[in-house]
Amino acid sequence: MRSFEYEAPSSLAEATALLASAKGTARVLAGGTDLVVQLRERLRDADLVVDVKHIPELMELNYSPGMGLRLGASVPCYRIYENPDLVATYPALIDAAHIVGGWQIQSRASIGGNLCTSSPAGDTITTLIALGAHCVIAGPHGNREVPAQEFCTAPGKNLLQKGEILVAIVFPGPGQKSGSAYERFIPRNEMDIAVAGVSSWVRLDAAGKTIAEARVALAAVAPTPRFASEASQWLVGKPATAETFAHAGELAKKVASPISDMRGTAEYRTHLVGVLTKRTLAKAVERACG
Amino acid sequence: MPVVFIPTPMRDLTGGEATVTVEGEFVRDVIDALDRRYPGIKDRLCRGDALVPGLQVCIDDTMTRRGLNARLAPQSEVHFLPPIGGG
Amino acid sequence: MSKKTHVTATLNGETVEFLCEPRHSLLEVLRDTLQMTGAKEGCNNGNCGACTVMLNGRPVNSCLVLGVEAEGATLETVEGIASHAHLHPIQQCFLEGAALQCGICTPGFLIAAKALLEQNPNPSEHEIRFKLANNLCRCTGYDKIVKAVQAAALELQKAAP
Amino acid sequence: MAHTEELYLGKKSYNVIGTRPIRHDGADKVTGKAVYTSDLHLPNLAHGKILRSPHAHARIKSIDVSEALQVPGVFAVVTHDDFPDLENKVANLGEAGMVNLLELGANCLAKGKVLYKGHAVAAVAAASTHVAEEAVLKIKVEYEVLPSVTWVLDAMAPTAPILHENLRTDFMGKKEDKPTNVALHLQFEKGNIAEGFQSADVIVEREFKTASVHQGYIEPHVTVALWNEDSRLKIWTSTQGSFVCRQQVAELLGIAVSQCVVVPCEIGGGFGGKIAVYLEPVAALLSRKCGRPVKMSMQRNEVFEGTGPTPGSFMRVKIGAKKDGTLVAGEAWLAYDCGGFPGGVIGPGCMCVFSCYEFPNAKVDGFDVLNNKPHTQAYRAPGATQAAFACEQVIDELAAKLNIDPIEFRLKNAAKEGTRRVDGPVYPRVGFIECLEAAKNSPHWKTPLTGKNRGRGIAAGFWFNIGCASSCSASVNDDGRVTLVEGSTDIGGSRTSIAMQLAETLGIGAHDVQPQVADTDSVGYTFLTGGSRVTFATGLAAYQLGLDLQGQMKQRAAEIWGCGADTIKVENGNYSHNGHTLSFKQLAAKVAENGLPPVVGRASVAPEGSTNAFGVHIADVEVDPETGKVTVLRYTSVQDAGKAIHPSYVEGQLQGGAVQGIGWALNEEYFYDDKNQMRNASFLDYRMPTCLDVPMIETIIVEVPNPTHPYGVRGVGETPIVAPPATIANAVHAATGCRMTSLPISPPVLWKAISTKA
Repeated sequence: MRSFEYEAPSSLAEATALLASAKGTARVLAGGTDLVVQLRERLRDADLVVDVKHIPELMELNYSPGMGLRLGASVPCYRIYENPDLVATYPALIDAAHIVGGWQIQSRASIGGNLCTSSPAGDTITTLIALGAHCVIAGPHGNREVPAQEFCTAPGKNLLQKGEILVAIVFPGPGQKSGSAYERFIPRNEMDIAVAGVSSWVRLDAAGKTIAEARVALAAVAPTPRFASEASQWLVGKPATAETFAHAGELAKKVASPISDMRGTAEYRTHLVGVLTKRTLAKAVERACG
Repeated sequence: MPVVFIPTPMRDLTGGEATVTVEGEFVRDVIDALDRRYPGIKDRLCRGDALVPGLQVCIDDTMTRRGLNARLAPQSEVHFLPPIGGG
Repeated sequence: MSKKTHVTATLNGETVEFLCEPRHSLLEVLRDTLQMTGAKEGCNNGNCGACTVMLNGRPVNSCLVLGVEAEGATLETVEGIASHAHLHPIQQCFLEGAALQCGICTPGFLIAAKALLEQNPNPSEHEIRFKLANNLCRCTGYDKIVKAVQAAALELQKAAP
Repeated sequence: MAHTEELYLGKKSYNVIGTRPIRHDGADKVTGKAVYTSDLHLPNLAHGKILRSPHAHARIKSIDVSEALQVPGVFAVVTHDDFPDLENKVANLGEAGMVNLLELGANCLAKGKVLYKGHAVAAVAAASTHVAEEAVLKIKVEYEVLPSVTWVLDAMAPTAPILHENLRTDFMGKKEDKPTNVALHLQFEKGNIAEGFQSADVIVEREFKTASVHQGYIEPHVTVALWNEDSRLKIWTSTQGSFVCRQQVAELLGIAVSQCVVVPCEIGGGFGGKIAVYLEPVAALLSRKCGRPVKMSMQRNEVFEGTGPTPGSFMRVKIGAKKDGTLVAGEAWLAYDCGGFPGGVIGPGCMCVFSCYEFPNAKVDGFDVLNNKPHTQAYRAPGATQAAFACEQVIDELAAKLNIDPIEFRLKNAAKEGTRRVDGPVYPRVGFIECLEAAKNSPHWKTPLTGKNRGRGIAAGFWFNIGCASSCSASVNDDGRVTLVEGSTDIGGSRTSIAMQLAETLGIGAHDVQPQVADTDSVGYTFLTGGSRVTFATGLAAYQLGLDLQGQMKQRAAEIWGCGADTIKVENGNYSHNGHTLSFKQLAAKVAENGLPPVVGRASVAPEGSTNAFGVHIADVEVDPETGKVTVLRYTSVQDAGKAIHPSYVEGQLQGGAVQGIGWALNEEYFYDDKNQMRNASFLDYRMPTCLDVPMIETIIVEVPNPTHPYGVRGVGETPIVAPPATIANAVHAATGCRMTSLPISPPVLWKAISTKA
């Protein structure tokens, strides 16, 4: 591993100043489960590593039924799935947090880190998109907020500018009669990268029979995680039935433009989008009906 | 007398014979006797004073590492096989 | 080479101090600087679990933690599992159940399994397999490891007040 | 050995054998105290790193190390030129095979050409691994990139890029005259296949492919070498065979074997992959150059890309049978790759493809084929798993076509004592029929499998038991405990199985023997841990050692009692004469009290190899037809162990082999891109099974004693991996109707097959 400097600031201002003024490349260290590997394998380099785990805003987990969830960017996965409130309200987030690497990884890896790694296959990113989350970004010139679906711009790239730091992810309250689910396809049962992944969120009408609102997002089938807008819009007003889910899967496939690689062929991945959309919608609806 | 099983690729030298019965107390003797009957066969089986690398003698059902010095019983079968290692 | 940082941490109940460069992983620090070689390196990128240690009460891959991050932390390694010259029930169950062959993955499994049983004293077979999925073993086929964890769970429940 | 057979064979009850004592090294291994090579810290230690080829095939035009030498903290740099002139000489490593030194040296550090991505080119020793790593990046290598080939059939094509210009195909002594990548062509024939197939009522012929897979031991290769000023070389290393390592290193460095001592540290898995040397000679060269001990360890990607996987293969198998299920003819054409250097495992592949059955007529052709992959190495029953994947699926299909139960079909044709193998020899007493019967009577087979998309498969496997030299020695302590020194590196609990055989022979407890694995200066020559030989051959040495110690103890007792040694009776460790009885422990104490010469024994053996162990596996799977993913629901491994010395560790071998085989069946593969570069050289992407991927593995140990071992032991380490891929494939066929002829049966492949069929 190349040599680098290390700082562990305790305030956002200090962190953004360090990042903005760094000579050479500065990298943010949250759980380190991606960054340390990338530095070691020289896939990325760093002259300065800024450990943000001592900044209170990044370690904050704040949920209230009215306000929704504010999730500090560096909160490790286990704090999410060990939180009973979140288990009940954001099941897709729980699904995803549970399968980011193994248990040891989840002690360190964070949703914010997963987002900033900006892998097309990032397990939690589609969930943020499906749940309609926003990203809170701090920079030398103040804060800004962007929808999660706009955050990633290319494989490994995102819209963070020099000196900027992802502070938190804000989730709207889940809403009545809503449910969500994330499912990825991997050849093993754990410890794997998604061949394809789908997050679905639905809100049902009062009778619980018809889909009032839906958001479907796809992983590992495009250069960035994708919001399947056509499928999501089409679902509105449709009965919550297997036929509906299957058709939504067909529509979601249109958004997929995967590559063929060691994880699967483009044809296979596109096919999986259909399967996983169908399955996650069914599960989301089941959860919505509670 | 020991029976030598001729490896298939060497049967061009034995006129197609798959087994040949020859006199010999040791593998070395048997190969010499074979070579007298089928000239050229020793060249295929031996390099210098040893079996060619990549061949091993099997006497009856026993793989032996004694090579040309392996002793034969009167009714022994002699096979020339690839060596078996293992993981 | 960047300057070394002074770090103070608690390791298996004792205060330790060490100097390390920012690029040194916690695994390197433990093994090379502190000479605690119980944690093993199998892949050095978080995929095999052989380097699992406890960091502030959570199991982590020490190859993915920087040594400098351990400032003020509480660490536990396989060397700290047995106490007062007695093996911990989980160690005893691994031995009695022949849950190891070459032994290289064993320290990581022991740490992960102990953490699991502390969190969930009565895990199902699926829960055991799910939580241990970040620990690779190539020798045993996992059968005897899972059974040893089940046996240890029973032992610990018997011992519990 | 006739007398030992009479003494022990068929004996049903033992005091120690068959029990399950805690292994002697157990406490060390569960407390983190066991010393693996990587755990060594020597004074003044330097750290080495290797520069590896980024290309699959290239000529090395020049290597410039000058900048690397300028990096502060760098002590030495070596390339192939630092080896002494290596002859094109073949070193006989016993049954590990013949090793061409020139090729072995060129694999450790490339000579003139790189033959695969990851091929070692140069090495640096420095003050730390980080410095060494930086220096390695400063070595400038100029390559002329050459066309490359990784698929075995492509490599056999006349237009294929040639790896070794001077290589000619060897057809068992006959040489072809054109440059080629086919290093070896083997052929075996029995009876007349043309007539055989003519008499068949049903014939099945299929083609099969398998990908390269790696042994996947969790401990990467690691070594420490210290070349002292007195010319003595000391090597601590992770090896399956300290003596075989010593021989390779000495030959490569041009020194006498006795000038080199190899200390086998605890070893974190091998499975055949830690026999050939990689780092050891390089670390030695670096140590000589810099005058310090040098430690070198591989990163995981280096293990995948720079050490030997088992071959990828193409196979065609054709089998004919009569309506009543009698096999009448078999034909196999097997091409196995061997990577960048000749000498793969096609030999045993050919010998195993039909080894489970009685074939009146058969022919096997085998080809050892060079291509631009790392040089293949043994992996548990090397060559047999691929062959079984092919043969056992054709057998399955034949049984189905003839509407005969697959176990009954196998029973009808099973190899047994007197069966002549296709490669010639006749089987002695073997236990295949017993294994099939045990499978048939198993709870698994007797429980019907129900449910959608589910299927049950069965397959058989066979492997040898190689024998070879083993030595050990022991001394009897005053307290009656015996200190055993042996030379078989212990990968999976073998020091206990050896100690148990000594304890049984002496009539003492398993924990009254304290075993240790010694270095090459401290124990007699002992061949490697592999070939399912240790519990068999080193166990035999321990038995002989027991007889030696027992003889000496009798002599001491005779001195104490003033009688002739031959009048002393020994039973269950008690020595008696004329109404006096001393236990082994009491007698040991008396030896010391009376100032008699200490009892120190030794034994060395070199048993010949034998045909050996059969196994039968059963798997239940469920297939997700929408994704092609296979879940293994239930798995049983049945195997003939001859006599299980420590049943827990026999079960462990069966279970571990089964899960490795399941990984091979379903997901593991070297995935090459269009530049012939491996894309998945990590434990994340090379998907070995995690514990969440497999069920409990049920085991049934069959015991048909091996007539060539006093306790009837058959080695058990390798057979367990032979049957699983075929077993899983047969189960997948039962679940889906798709006959999967290529490995791995990964989800995309199976999904494609299912969707194409539908």
